[in-house]
Amino acid sequence: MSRIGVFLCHCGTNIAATVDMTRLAEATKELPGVVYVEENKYMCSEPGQQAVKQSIIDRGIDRIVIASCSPRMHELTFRKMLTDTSVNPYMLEIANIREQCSWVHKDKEAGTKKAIDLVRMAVAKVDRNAPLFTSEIPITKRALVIGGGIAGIQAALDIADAGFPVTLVEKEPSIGGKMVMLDKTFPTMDCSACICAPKMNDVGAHPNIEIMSLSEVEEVTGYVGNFTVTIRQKAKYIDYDLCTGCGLCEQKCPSKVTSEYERGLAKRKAVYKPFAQAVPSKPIIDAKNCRKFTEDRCGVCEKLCTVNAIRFDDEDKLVTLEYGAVIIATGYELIDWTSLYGEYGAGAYPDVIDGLTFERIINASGPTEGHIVRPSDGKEPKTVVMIKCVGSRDPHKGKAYCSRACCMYGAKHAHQFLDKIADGECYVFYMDVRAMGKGYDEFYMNTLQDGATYIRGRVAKIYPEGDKYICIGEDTISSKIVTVSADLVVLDTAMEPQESADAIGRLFGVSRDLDGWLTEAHPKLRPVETNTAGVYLAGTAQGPKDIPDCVAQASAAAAKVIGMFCLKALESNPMISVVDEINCRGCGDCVDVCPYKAIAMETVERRENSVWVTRDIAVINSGLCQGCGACTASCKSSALDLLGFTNEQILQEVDALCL
Amino acid sequence: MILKKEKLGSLLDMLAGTATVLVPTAFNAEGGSEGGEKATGFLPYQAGSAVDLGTVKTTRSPKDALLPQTETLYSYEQRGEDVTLTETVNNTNQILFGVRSCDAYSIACLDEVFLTRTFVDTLYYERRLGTLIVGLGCTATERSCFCTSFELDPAVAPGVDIQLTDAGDGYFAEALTTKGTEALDAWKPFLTEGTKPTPAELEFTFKLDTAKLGEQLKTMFEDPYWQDLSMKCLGCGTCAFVCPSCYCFDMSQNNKGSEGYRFRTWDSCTFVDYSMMAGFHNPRPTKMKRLRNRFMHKLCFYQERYGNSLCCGCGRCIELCPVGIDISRVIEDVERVVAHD
Amino acid sequence: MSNTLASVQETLRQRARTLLEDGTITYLIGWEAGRFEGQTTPLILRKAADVDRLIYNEFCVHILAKYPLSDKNIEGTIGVVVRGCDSRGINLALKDGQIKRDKLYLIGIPCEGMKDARTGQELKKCLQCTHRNPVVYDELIGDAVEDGAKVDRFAEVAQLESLSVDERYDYWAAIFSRCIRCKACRDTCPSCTCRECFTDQAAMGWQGKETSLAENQNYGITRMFHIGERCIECGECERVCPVRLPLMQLNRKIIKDAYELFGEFYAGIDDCTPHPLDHYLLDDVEEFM
Amino acid sequence: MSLEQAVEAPQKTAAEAAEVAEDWRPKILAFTCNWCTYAGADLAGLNRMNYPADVRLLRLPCSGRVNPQFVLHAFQKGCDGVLVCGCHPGDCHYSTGNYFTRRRMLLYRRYLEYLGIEPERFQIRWISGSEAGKFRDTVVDACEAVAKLGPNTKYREEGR
Repeated sequence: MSRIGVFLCHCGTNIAATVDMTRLAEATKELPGVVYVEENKYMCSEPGQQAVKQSIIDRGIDRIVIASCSPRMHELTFRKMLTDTSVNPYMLEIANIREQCSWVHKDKEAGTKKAIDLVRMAVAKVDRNAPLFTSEIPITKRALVIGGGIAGIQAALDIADAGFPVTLVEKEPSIGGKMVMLDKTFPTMDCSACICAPKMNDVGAHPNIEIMSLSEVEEVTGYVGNFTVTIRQKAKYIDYDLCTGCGLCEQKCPSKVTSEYERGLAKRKAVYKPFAQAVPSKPIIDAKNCRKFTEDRCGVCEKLCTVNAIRFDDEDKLVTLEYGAVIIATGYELIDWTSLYGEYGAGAYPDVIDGLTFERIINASGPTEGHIVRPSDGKEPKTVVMIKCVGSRDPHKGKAYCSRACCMYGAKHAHQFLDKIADGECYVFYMDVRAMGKGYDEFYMNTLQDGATYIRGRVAKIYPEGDKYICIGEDTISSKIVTVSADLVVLDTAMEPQESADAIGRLFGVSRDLDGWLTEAHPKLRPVETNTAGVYLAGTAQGPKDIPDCVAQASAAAAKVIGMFCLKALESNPMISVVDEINCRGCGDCVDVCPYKAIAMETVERRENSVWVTRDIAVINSGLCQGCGACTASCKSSALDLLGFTNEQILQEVDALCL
Repeated sequence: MILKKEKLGSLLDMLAGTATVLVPTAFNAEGGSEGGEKATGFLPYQAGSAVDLGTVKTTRSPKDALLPQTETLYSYEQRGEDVTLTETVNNTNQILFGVRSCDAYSIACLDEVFLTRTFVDTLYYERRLGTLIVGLGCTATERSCFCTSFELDPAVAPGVDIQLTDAGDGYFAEALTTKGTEALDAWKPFLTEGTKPTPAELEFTFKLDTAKLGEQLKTMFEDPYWQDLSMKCLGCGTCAFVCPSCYCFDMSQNNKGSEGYRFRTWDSCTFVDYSMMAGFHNPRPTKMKRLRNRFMHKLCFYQERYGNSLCCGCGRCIELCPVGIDISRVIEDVERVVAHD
Repeated sequence: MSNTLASVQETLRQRARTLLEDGTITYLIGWEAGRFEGQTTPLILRKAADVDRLIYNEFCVHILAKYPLSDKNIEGTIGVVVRGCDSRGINLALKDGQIKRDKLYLIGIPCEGMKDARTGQELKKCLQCTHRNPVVYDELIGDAVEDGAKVDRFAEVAQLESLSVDERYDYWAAIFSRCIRCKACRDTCPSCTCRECFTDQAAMGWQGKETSLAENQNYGITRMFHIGERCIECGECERVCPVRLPLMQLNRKIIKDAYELFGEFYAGIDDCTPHPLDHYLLDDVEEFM
Repeated sequence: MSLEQAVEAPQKTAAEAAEVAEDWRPKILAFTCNWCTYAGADLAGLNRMNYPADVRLLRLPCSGRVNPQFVLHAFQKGCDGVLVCGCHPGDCHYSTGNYFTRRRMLLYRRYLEYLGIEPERFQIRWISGSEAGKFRDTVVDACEAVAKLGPNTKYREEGR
């Protein structure tokens, strides 16, 4: 008979407030197999855990039920607690009587009755638990970082500095992401190049980092410590081993194309480096616009190239490598405000631009060498209007969330504008100024002192008048209608996830929230981890944030990876499927449904009824199996069962619920 | 005394007042899926139920009334440390009306097993005491009937309390036991004077010589005949469950939290787990061993212990075996196999 | 038309004799006459001399697909006479890895439909049969016949679907109350090849041994769902049921729904396509958002 | 085959359900996948949402683990309603678990309805980890629907 100890947590008053603990304790004492019931203010606290350990010794308990908060919160804590007791960490069940009972049912009578049911279910299940033991999984000590923005760069550098090889995959021709496009960064007003460029060069020169530019992850199999990742390296049409990056081909290339990097403000060639300080600092050929491909003419670059590094016959290459850990840093994109805000001209007015375009204009290495000019006529604008929260905090037309960084880069733009344009006027329409970082509010105060006029209200409409733009808004503080005729309008638009993040999330089993941001395991407990072991998040892929947070999160994710690589081996998940050989008829249905290809059919020799018989049975690779249980539901004769969630345990739980 | 056929309904109504009257009735109103095939059994009589005394043999035998397919042995309840057991008491008061000779012979076999040889099965005993069996002589045979091969007389059912013999427009009722005579008094108002008619001459499609069957079977225990025969067998339980004389049962329990009951339910020796023991040891692991055991028990082992064959020749298993394994052909084959080697 | 039953039987006997004599097959699984007129029973023919016992007439109602499975470790080869339904059963056994193809020698016979010995009418399962020509064979006796069901296979299901929920429950409760749990439907079904059936796993908790209504329902409903989406519609379960339960109305419902949801699929047409529930399409019908 | 005769089965189940204790509340079992719906339910708790206390969650690693036999077992042992919840297709933590669940449950739901179980009693819903509101609404609707239907007497073992 099992000797079950049940520990009821008050969780302060979180549970005790709407669940009658004494009545719950009385009812629990009646349950078959229960030999000891104890109530405690905080089970997860040190005294709480100590009480459990002590009662295991005093009363010879061999199974534990803890009625407390969600197992997703402290199942790991209580399992760790059991490692130094005589009870196997998996002889434990948790009844969730907080998030799914006391917090959601005001009526104490109904709440108590439900709590009793939940505890009875947990006791019935733990009665059928069996001790489980972990086994060791080897770790491939190489990391994969997806996304070459500042977050990816920082993470790659930290891991490489710790001595582990890293592959940095970037979809664009060069790493650098959005940060490298910026002019200055708040709050210190360092120029972005002074921070980003050196890091990019470190990455470029680092012996442990291999950059795969113009590449995307295509296929992933395996699990933590042993991911097998196939990466598609798109054709660059240039042999990087020979190319010296001299740029001769770029000069002579006849076809001009609008540069995505310069956000349409300038042109680039068909063979191009996106920007001067690009890393890898070698050009690629844009097949869609290169006349050799489109009209089979030209080929100037091939003729001129001194080291003949041009390869028109280049093709995509598929590289498959083993990785122990993955950091997803796919970054963000600004929303396409033109399709959302017709009242701001829907993109028809050339001088109504978004923040990144303004960054290119103000950037010294930008198309205008840092002179603030209007994209339409190149004249210097005297009056600029900046509109905040365009698409953010706007659940009806755009995104419901706040994009966090725009208040600060808005203030930065105002400061830079007033700095560069002598008698410039800068009007900033805002809803709330969110400057909550270190030195942020002081930065905002300086901008006010520079003479920026902050008007609390949204701009309702912009329409051109002559070469000016009339912005009509309402100042909600003085509740007066305000019209400003501006030469230039900068919209601080909302951030949204990179379009490729959805596919990356699907490949690694990382779910996305309603807005498409990759979901972290737990906002406070495990902010940089995901629910897929061995896959971590860094930067704006996880949600809008500014550069300081991105870098901090990147180093945190890198620390997690380095932490894992320092282990000799990983502990495997013991809650995996097992095959009852006698009962397996070898039909192979389970092989079709296993997402991890963890089941294989094997021909075996068995002695049955005193006759040697050869037959096929299913065999499970305990390393690959992640314990999802899909095979158990496809096996008609229940030859496959999932440890920790066996058929018997589940049926016992259902029976207990219905008593 | 003669019971006129038109009085049968009112007799049954009267009897139904005193006890549960089980009469042959079709229970699948919609008939079988294969056209008009009817499935019949001994169902409690209610006014207006489709009584069908014409059925030569019912699909479900009267065994149901004495050894129900599932029967609770006792129930238990645990309160804290102590457990209380409560026995099941079933005061049966039923009349099996229209039992053929083959079924009556089978009931006699069940009586041997459950009531004799030192151990008396109390549940069966109570039921048997509370049961009045009214035999009904056959007036027709089906192709698979071969009760005469076991020296049974289709007109007189062994061990019945009252024997009815068809007399054209009525049934001649005679009491064969004291219980029968008492019961017959109650029938008086429905009976009229009449002489016992000579039972109709029935012709059977075949008759087998089963005299030396037992010994012959013993000699062919290791014969490969059983291997080919068992290849056809599916290992289902149809033959055992429709057979009027099969009595094997399995025991299990159904518990709900800290209370429940233990029950017994029919088992078939052809099932894989019939003789499965703890640790997956099975003395009869293959279909051949199980099927051979079925025929050996029916025609040889039972005879060694009780003196008569356990097969009454009703032919239900011949009709209903999914693959047409025919006990009468097996009996014929025994002649051929034994003569051969 | 050389398909007259007599000529087919004659050719079958000659072929059986030659195959047995030259050792291509160790034995042939076919039919032989039973004791009564019109009654047949499966035959294991080992010796060429007994070939006259082998028959082929309009009462060969048994499906032979499952018999080779009880001798799957045979050294030699098993000859099996296969019509449309048997051949689909053999394909199912091959797909589920229950026997190796090289252990079988399949003699295909296009089937005109079998009759019930008592009523003389064509069996309902043959009227509803969609594949009369064998789908897998090593040799064929007789010309191909026209495929396709002669009557609507889903008529009864549609009629039942028209009833109300309560009426349907009562209908099925009445049926399952008659089940005697003899397991003939399971043991004759070509797709039911588990070594230990869930209904015998009382310890695990799936099913008790009691023949109460609830247990009968659990047995009947669950077994039919296990094989419903891979049912070859051979109608054996209904034919062998001693208490005449209309079981084909259960699997036909699953097949009808599977057609609507996942597209038409005939189980056992080949021995490699995964069963409907063992694969998926990204754009499957979505009803649960 | 005459359906009408077979339909008036001996015990009239619907009539018996008439006299029901007033304080009767439906007992609903929800099979929830650990990564999405269970997290959604926890989030509903974190946000102190409110829903009837008639539902009990049974945590499983994935909705793919839900064997249809569990559902029938729940009805037989005395549940009045069963919910099967999982991640949105494409979001499964084990990548393909819920694709198989979707197919299985599409068939099983129609099958049980054909066998006489009211569709409101057996529902399947995809609820992600962040859709606390959708979880609460699903539970509220299910409790209401099942309460309206009354206790389930179909396929139920006697004495349960």
